[in-house]
Amino acid sequence: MNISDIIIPVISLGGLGLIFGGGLALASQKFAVEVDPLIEEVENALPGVNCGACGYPGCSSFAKAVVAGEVEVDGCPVGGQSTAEAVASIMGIEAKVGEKQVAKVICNADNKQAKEDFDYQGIKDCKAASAFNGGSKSCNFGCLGLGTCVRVCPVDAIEITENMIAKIKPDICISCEKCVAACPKNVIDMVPESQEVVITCKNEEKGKIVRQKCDFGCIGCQICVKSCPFQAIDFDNNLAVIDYDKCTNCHVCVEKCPTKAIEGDINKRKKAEIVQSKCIQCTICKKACPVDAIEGDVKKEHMIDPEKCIGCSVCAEKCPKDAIDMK
Amino acid sequence: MREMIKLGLILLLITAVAGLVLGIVNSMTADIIEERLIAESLEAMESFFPDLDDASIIDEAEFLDYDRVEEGFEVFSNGDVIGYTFKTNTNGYGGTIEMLTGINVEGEVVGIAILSQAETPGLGDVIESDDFKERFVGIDVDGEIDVDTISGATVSSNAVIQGVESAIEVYLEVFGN
Amino acid sequence: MKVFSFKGGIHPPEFKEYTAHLEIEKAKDPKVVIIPLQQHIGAPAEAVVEVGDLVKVGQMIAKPGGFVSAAIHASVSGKISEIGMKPGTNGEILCAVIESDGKNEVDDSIQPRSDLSNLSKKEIVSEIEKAGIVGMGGASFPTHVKLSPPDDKKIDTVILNGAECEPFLTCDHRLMLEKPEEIIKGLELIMRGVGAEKGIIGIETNKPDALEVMFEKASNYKSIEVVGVETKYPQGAEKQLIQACLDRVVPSGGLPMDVGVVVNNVGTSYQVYESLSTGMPLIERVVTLSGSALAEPKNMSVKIGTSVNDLLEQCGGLKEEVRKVIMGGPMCGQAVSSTEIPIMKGSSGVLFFNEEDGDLPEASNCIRCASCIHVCPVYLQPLHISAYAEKNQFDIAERYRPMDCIECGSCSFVCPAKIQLLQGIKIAKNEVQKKKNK
Amino acid sequence: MSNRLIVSPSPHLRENTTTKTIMFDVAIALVPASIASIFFFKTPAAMILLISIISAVLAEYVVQKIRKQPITISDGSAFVTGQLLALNLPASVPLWIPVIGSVFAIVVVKQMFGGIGQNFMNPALAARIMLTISYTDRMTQWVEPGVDAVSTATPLTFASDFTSVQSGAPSFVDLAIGNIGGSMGETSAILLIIGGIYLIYRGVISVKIPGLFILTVAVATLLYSGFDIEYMLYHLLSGSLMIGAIYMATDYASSPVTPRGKIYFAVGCGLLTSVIRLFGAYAEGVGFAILLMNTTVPLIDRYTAPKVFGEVEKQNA
Amino acid sequence: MNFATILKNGFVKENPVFIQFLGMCPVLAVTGTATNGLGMGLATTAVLLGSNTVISLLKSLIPNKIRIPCFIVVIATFVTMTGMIMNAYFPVLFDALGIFIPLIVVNCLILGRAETFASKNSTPFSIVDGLAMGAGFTVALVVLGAVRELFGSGSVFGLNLLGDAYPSAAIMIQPPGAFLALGILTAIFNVVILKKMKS
Amino acid sequence: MLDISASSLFVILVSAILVNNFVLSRFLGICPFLGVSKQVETAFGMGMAVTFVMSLASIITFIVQKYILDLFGIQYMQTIMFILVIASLVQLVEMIIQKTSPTLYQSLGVFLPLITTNCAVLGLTILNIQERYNIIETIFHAIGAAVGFSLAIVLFAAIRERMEVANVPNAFKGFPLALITAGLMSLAFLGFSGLV
Ligand SMILES: Cc1cc2nc3c(=O)[nH]c(=O)nc-3n(C[C@H](O)[C@H](O)[C@H](O)COP(=O)(O)O)c2cc1C
Ligand SMILES: Cc1cc2nc3c(=O)[nH]c(=O)nc-3n(C[C@H](O)[C@H](O)[C@H](O)COP(=O)(O)O)c2cc1C
Ligand SMILES: Cc1cc2nc3c(=O)[nH]c(=O)nc-3n(C[C@H](O)[C@H](O)[C@H](O)COP(=O)(O)O)c2cc1C
Ligand SMILES: Cc1cc2nc3c(=O)[nH]c(=O)nc-3n(C[C@H](O)[C@H](O)[C@H](O)CO)c2cc1C
Ligand code: SF4
Ligand code: SF4
Ligand code: SF4
Ligand code: SF4
Ligand code: FES
Repeated sequence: MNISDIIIPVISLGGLGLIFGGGLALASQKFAVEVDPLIEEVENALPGVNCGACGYPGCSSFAKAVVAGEVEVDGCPVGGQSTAEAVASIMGIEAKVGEKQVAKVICNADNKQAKEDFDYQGIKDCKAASAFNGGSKSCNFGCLGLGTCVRVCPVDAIEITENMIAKIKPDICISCEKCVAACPKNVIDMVPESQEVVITCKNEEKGKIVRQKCDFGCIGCQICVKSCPFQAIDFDNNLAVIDYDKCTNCHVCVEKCPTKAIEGDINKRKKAEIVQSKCIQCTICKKACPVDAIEGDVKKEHMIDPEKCIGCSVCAEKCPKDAIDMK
Repeated sequence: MREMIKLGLILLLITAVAGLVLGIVNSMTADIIEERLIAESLEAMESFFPDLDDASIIDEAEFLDYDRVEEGFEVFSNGDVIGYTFKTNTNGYGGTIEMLTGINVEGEVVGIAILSQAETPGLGDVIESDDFKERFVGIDVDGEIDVDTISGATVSSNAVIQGVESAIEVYLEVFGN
Repeated sequence: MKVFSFKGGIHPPEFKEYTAHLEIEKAKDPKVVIIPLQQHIGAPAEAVVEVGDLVKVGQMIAKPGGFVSAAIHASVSGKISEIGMKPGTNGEILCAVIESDGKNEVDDSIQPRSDLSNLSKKEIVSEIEKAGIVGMGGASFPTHVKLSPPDDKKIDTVILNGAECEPFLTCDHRLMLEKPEEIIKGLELIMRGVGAEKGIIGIETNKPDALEVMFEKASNYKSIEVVGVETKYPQGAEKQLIQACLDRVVPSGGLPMDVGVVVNNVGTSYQVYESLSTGMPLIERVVTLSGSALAEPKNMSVKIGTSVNDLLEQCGGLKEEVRKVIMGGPMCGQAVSSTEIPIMKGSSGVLFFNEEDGDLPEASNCIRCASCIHVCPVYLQPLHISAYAEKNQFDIAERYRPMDCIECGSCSFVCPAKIQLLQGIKIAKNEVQKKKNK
Repeated sequence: MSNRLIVSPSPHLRENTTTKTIMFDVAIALVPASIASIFFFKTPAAMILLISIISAVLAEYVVQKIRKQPITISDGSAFVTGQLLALNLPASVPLWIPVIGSVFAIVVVKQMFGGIGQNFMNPALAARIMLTISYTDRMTQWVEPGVDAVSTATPLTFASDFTSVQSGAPSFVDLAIGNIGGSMGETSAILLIIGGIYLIYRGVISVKIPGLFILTVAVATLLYSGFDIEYMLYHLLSGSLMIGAIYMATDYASSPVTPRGKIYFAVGCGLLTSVIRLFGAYAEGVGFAILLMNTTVPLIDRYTAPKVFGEVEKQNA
Repeated sequence: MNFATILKNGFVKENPVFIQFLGMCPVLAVTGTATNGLGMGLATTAVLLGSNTVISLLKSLIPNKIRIPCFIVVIATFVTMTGMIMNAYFPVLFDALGIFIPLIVVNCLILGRAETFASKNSTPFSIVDGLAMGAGFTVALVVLGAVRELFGSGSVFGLNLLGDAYPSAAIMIQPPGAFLALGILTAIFNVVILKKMKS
Repeated sequence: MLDISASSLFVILVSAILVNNFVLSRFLGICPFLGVSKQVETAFGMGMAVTFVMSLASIITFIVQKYILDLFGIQYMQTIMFILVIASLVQLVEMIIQKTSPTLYQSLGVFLPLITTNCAVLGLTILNIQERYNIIETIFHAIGAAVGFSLAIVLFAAIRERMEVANVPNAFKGFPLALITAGLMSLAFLGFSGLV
C-alpha cells in the first residue's frame, strides 16, 4: 500500500471539509436573516431532507406553510408519526381539552318521513338544491341528503343513506368541522362523542305545520322538557334543545317523545349496579337517585331496581366509595 | 469565531476520516477492479487476437479527450505487443452500444466485438450478427471506413461504425507514429 | 336592412307559433289578488296599509324601502284580507292579499295628464318612480333608478329591447304590433328623462311584421331608429344588444351606463307612456301563457297579483299532465313548485310543460367538446367553472370569472353531456360573492 | 308517478345533441374507411375491427362494474376508441394485439383518469404507440392490400428520410384510394376526408384542427424539399396523417378547449409530425406528435383562456 | 419503541417506496430486471445500515448546525465503499446499475432515516431500522423488477417463466413501463395491504 | 484545444431536452418531479431553480474534477467530493439570495434546498464527466438537462391540475395516478428517440 494513496485523499477531502465547514459557518453569520422563530423551530423538528415529498419546495417552505396553517402538521411523509407529533406540540395543537366533539346531523327524517314539495332536478349537491325553495323537502330545516358534506369530509366519515339522509360515523370523524361549515342547511352540529341522546330536529316552525311536513319533527309539545329529570332540555323558537353538559343520557325523553324526534337507543341505556363489596351502605346514592330506583337504609344492603333505573349515573358520581358501576 | 473554527475542525475531522477510509478501501480494491476489467474483455479480444496471452490497461490520461473511448488495452503475445483494443461507447437506437475494436500493430482493424447493446430485437440487434461484424475486418487505419449499413437498422449500424472510427482515431492520436 | 349581431349564442327552437298570432286578451278580473311586496331587484317595499283597510285601484299599498326599490300599488279595489308569507316564485314571500269588491274603483290620486311635452327631466323620472315601474324584460330593476345615473355618466343613447329572444314568449311582439305608437312615445319620454339624444329600437328579424310596423311609426321621429338584430339567443341580453346595435362593449363588471347607454324593454317603455299619460301606476302587464301542457296558449293582459291558477282556467286548463311550470321564458325563467303563485311585474310568461318537455336528461361526464365555450356570449369557459364549483373548489372556479356570466343558459342548452353548467356557475357566483362580502 | 312538479335550474330547454349522437357520428364517419380496409385486407381486417371494438366496450363495462359507477358503454365512446385503434393496426397482427391494445386504451389511459372526457391522452393512440414499442416486429409488418401476408413498406418509407420521393413509390391514385400498404385505416385518404367532411357538416368537429395540422405539415415538407410539390403531396397522402388529423387530433378529451389553444395544438402537431418524420428514428410521426401535444394540452388551455367580454376595455378605462 | 414495530414500519406502514415515495429514481431506473432490483436494494440497504450505525454512534458528537454536511459525508463514504466493492466483486451488477450507485448518496431515504431515526435513537434500534427500511426498499424493488421482467421479457431473475411463445411486452422494461408498473403496484398496495392493516 | 461545433452543441441540447429527457427517460430528479408538481407556478419555480443550480454545479464540479480529482488521480472520490461541493454551494447561494433579494428568494430561493439532495444535479455532474464533455459542452448539457426537467415538470403539473376535478378511482388518487401520467408522458417522449 502506497502511503500517498492514503495521504492525498485525507488531505484533499479534509481540506474541502474545513473550507466548507468554516465557509458555511461564516456565511451563516454574515447572511443571517431574521426568521420567525416558530418557523425555525418547526423546521428543526422536520427531517431536513428537503425531498419535496410534502409538495412544498423543501423543509423550510413546509415549515412556513405549517405555521401559516396551510397544511396539517402531519404533512411530512418522511418524518411520519414522530415528526407529526413534534410539530404538533410546537404548534400548540394538543388534543383539545375536554371530550372529543364529533359532527352529528341534526335531522333524522329521510325521504320516507319528510314530505317533498317537488321533484328536484339539477346538480346533486345540497348547496345547489337549497337555492330552490331551500330544497325539495317541505321542511326547510332538514338534511337534503345530496352529500355536500360527504364531499368536503377529508376522512370519508359521512355516508348518505339509501333514503337520502346524511349519517356521520363518530368513530371516523376527526372533528375538523369542515362539514359544519359546508352544509347549507346548517343541520350539522358538533356533539360530544359519548352523547347518546340527541334531538335530531331543527325545525323552528309551529307544531301544527311541522306535523304536516314531517313524521320525525319536533312539534313543540314540550313533553321532553317536562319529563327530563335533570332540566337538561330547553325550549326555544318552537324547538327543544338539549344542554349536553346537563344531559346524563338517561333516555327518559327518548321514551316520551311522541314523534321520534329524539334519537337514542333505549337498549343501550346503562344500568347502575352496586358492587356490594365496596358499598358502605351510606344511603347517599339513594338520596341522589332522581327516580327512586335505589332501596336501602343505613347499614342495610342497598339494591338498585333495574326496572326503575334510568342509567343517569348520578348515583355513581355521588358515591364516595366508587361502589357503583354503570353497565 | 470560536464556534466557526470548531465547526470547521469537526467537519475536517469527519472528512479526513472519510478520506482515510476511502483511501484504504480503494487501495484494496483497485487492483481487483483492474484485473477484472481486463478479464472481462479478454475473452472477447481473443475472438480477433487469437494469439493473445496477456493484456494491460492503458493509462486513461492518454485519451481523456476522446469522449467515446472508455478504455484501451495493450495486447501481448509472448511478451510482445501484438496490438491494441479499445472499448467504446456510442449511442445506438435503444441506448448505449458498448463494443471493442481490435487494431493490430500494423494498423489494421482485426475485428470488433459487441459487449452490450439494447437495440430493438429483430431490427437493431442484427449488429451482433457475424455477417455484419466481419464487414469491419481488414480496414486500414489510414483509409476510409466504407461499410454498408443494414437497412432497417441504420441507426444501430452507424453507431457501430462510429465506435470503430473512434477507436481508430485514438489509435492514431496516441500510438500513430 | 343591415342585421346586427354579437359573437357566440345559440339558436333554440322558437315555439313562438303558439301565440305570435294571438291578440292580447284581457284577463278576467281576479276575485283575489296576492301582491308580493318585493317584485323588483333591491330593497323590499314597506307596506303602508293594514289588514282590513279598503283600497282602490292604483292606490299605493307599499312604499319603496330604499333607494333601489319601487312602490307597489293595488291592482283591484277591495279589502286587504291578509299581509303575510305566501308562496312565491322561489319560496315564501311577504304578500298583501286583496279581496276584490269587483267594482274596480279608481283611486282619486290618479289623474290623466293631457300634455306630456312640458314635463321636465326630473318630473319624468319622479313620475316613473311614483308609478312603481320596474323593468318588464325580466330582471325587474326599478326603472327610475336606471334613469338616474350619477352625474359623471352621460347617457347618449336609449335602446329599446324588442328582441324577445326567449322561445315561447310573444308578449313584446304583440305589444309592438298593437301599441307601436305608445312604445315610441314612451321611448321619447325615457330619452328626455335621461337626456339622451338618440333612441334605438332593436328587434329580432324573426318578427318582420313588428319590425315593419315599428319602422313605419318611427319614421316620424328623426332621433329614433329601428334596427333588425339577428335572431339568436341571447340577443336580448343588454350587453349583447348594445354590442349589436352600437358596437360598444360594456366593460366587465360594468353597467350599460358606462358606455352611455340605457336599455329598456319595450314593455317598460309602453308602461312609462301609459302611466305618465293616464296616471295609472304599473298594475297590469302582458303575459304569454304557453307550453305543451296548456290547452289554449294565449297572450293576456293580466292584473298584477292574479294567481297562475286563475289564468290556467282561462286558458282552457291543461290538456296533458303538467310536470313543470315556468315563470318567464324557458331559458331564463324559473321553475316553480306550485301554481298557487301570483303574476308579478316582471312576469313575461308562464309556461306549462308536459312530462316530455319538463323532464331534463341526466348529466354525465363532460366530454370537453367545447360547445359551451363556443356559445358563451361573454366568452367564459363554463365547463371549468362548473366543474370546480361542483368540487367545492371555489378559489379556482373564481379564476375563470364566474361573475361575468350573464346567466343566459346557452352553455347548459348546448352541452351534449347535459351538464347543468349554469347552475354550477351560479353556485360559484354565490360563493364568490359571499367571500367578497366577508 | 307523483303529481309533484319538477323544479330544476334554468334553462329548461336542451339541444338534441348528446354524447351518444356525437360518438355515433364519429363511428359513421369512419364507416367508409372501415369498409375500405375490409375490402383491401379481407377477413383479417374484419376480425381485427370486430375484436378491437368488442374488447374496448367490454373493458369499459368491466371497469365501471368494478368501480360501481354507472355503466356508460352505450355512449359509444369506447366503440369509437376500439374502431380507431383497429384502423391504426396493420392487418397482419394476431388477434390478441387488438385485445391488449383496447384494454390498455380503456383501462389505463381512459378509466384510470376518470373515464370519458377526463383522460388527458388519446386512448387509441396511446395504445397504438404502446403496441408499436412493445411488439415492434408485428406492428411494422405492413401487408400489401389484397395479397395475404406479404409484408411491404409503408409508402412513407419512400419519403421520410429523403428530400424527394424515391422511385418505386406507389402512385398518387393508389395513395388516394388506399391501394397501398399501411395500417388498416390509414390507407385511403379520400374516404377519410369524406368522413371528415361529414363530421364538419354535423358540427362534431371544426375544420380548425385538421386543417391547420395538415397545412403545417404541407408547409414544412415544402420548405424541407425546396418546394417539391410532389414530395409534399406524398407526405400528406401517405401514412396516418389524414386519420390522425381528422379523427385523432380532434379527440375532445385530449385536445384544447379554447379557440386559440386549438390553433397552437394543431400547429404543434404539424411541426412535431414533420420533425419526427424528417429527422426522427420513426418513419411515421403523426402518432407521437399527437401524443406529445396531448401532454401540453392542460398547459395550453391554461394560458389561452379567451378574453372575457369587456375585459380589455376595463383596463383601458 | 420495539423491534417489531420498527420492522412493520419499514415493510408496510412507512414503506419507503409505496408510502413515502422516497428514492424514486433508482426504483424506476434499475428495475428492468428482478436481479438489478435486488442488487440495488441490497446496495442501498448496506449503505443505510452503515450510515444508520455510524450516525447513531456519532450523534452526540455532531453539532446540530453542521449535521447535514456531516451526515452527507458519512453516507457518501459508505456509498463510495459499496461502489468499489461491487465493482470489484459484482462487476455485472455494477455495470447494470451504473450511475445509480453513486446516486445512492442523494436517496432521500438514507438521509431521511439518518435525520429522523438514527440521530435520535440508540444504535441497536438504528441498526434494526436500517435493516427494516432497507428490506422494505429491497422488497419493493424486487417486486417491481420481477413484475417488469415477467411481463417485459417473460422471465424472473433471468429464469424464463412464460415460455418462448410469450410475446414480451417490451414497453415494460422501457421507461414508460417503469412508471406504469410502479403506479399500478402502488395502487394495489394501497388497496390490499392498507385495507388489511385497518381491519 | 476545445473543438466545438455549433451543431454538436445543438445535438447535446436537443438530446438532453427531448431525447434523453432527464425525468422521463433517464429517471433523474423523480422526487421533486413527483413532489413539487401540484401547481404549475411552483413547478415553474422549481424548474428555474434547477436550471440555475445545474449550470452552477456543472461548472464547479468540472473544475473540481479537472484540478483535484484528475490531478491527484483520486477519481474514486468523485461522489463524495461532488456532493459536498454541491451541497455547500447551494446552501451558500441560498443564504446570499435570501439576504440580498427577498423577491428572488420567493421565486427561486425557496426551491434551492430541495435541489441539493436531488439526483438530477449530482447525476448531471457525474454524467458530464462520464461523457467527457469539455467545459462548453458541459454548460450546454446542463442547460439542456435543466430545460428538459423544467419542461417535463411544468407539463406534468398542468396535467395534474386538470386531474384534480376528475373522477379518479380511489385507489389511484394521488401518487399512483401521477406515476401513470408520467408513464404516458414518457411514452409520448419516446417519439423523440433517434432524433439526434
Ligand atoms: C419501434 C421501432 C424500433 C426500431 N428499432 C430500431 C433499431 O433498434 N435500430 C435501428 O437502426 N432502427 C430501428 N428502427 C427503424 C428506424 O425507425 C428507421 O426505420 C431506420 O432507422 C431507418 O430506416 P433504414 O434503416 O431502412 O434506412 C425502429 C423502428 C421502430 C418503429
Ligand atoms: C345590483 C344592481 C345594480 C344596478 N345598478 C344600476 C344602475 O345604477 N344604473 C342602471 O342603469 N342600471 C343598473 N342596474 C340594472 C342593470 O343595468 C340591468 O338593467 C339589470 O340588471 C337587468 O338586466 P338583465 O335583465 O340583462 O339582467 C343594476 C342592476 C343590478 C343587479
Ligand atoms: C339572457 C338574457 C336574455 C334576455 N332577453 C331579453 C329579451 O329578449 N327582451 C328583453 O326585453 N329583455 C331581455 N333581457 C333583459 C335585458 O338584458 C335587459 O335587462 C332589459 O332589456 C332591460 O330592460 P328593462 O329594465 O326595461 O326590463 C335578457 C337578459 C338576459 C340576461
Ligand atoms: C371527434 C372525436 C374524435 C375522437 N377520437 C378518438 C381517438 O382518436 N381515440 C380514441 O380513443 N377515442 C376517440 N374518440 C372517442 C372518445 O371521445 C375518446 O375515447 C375520449 O378520449 C374518451 O374520454 C373521439 C371522439 C370524438 C367525438
Ligand atoms: S347534512 Fe347538510 S350537507 Fe350533508 S347531506 Fe344533509 S343537507 Fe347536505
Ligand atoms: S367533515 Fe370533519 S367534522 Fe364533519 S364528519 Fe368529516 S371529519 Fe367529522
Ligand atoms: S357561462 Fe353564463 S354567460 Fe356564458 S353561456 Fe353560460 S350562462 Fe351564458
Ligand atoms: S358543452 Fe358540456 S360537454 Fe361540452 S365542454 Fe361544455 S361542459 Fe363539457
Ligand atoms: S431519488 Fe432521484 S430525486 Fe429522489
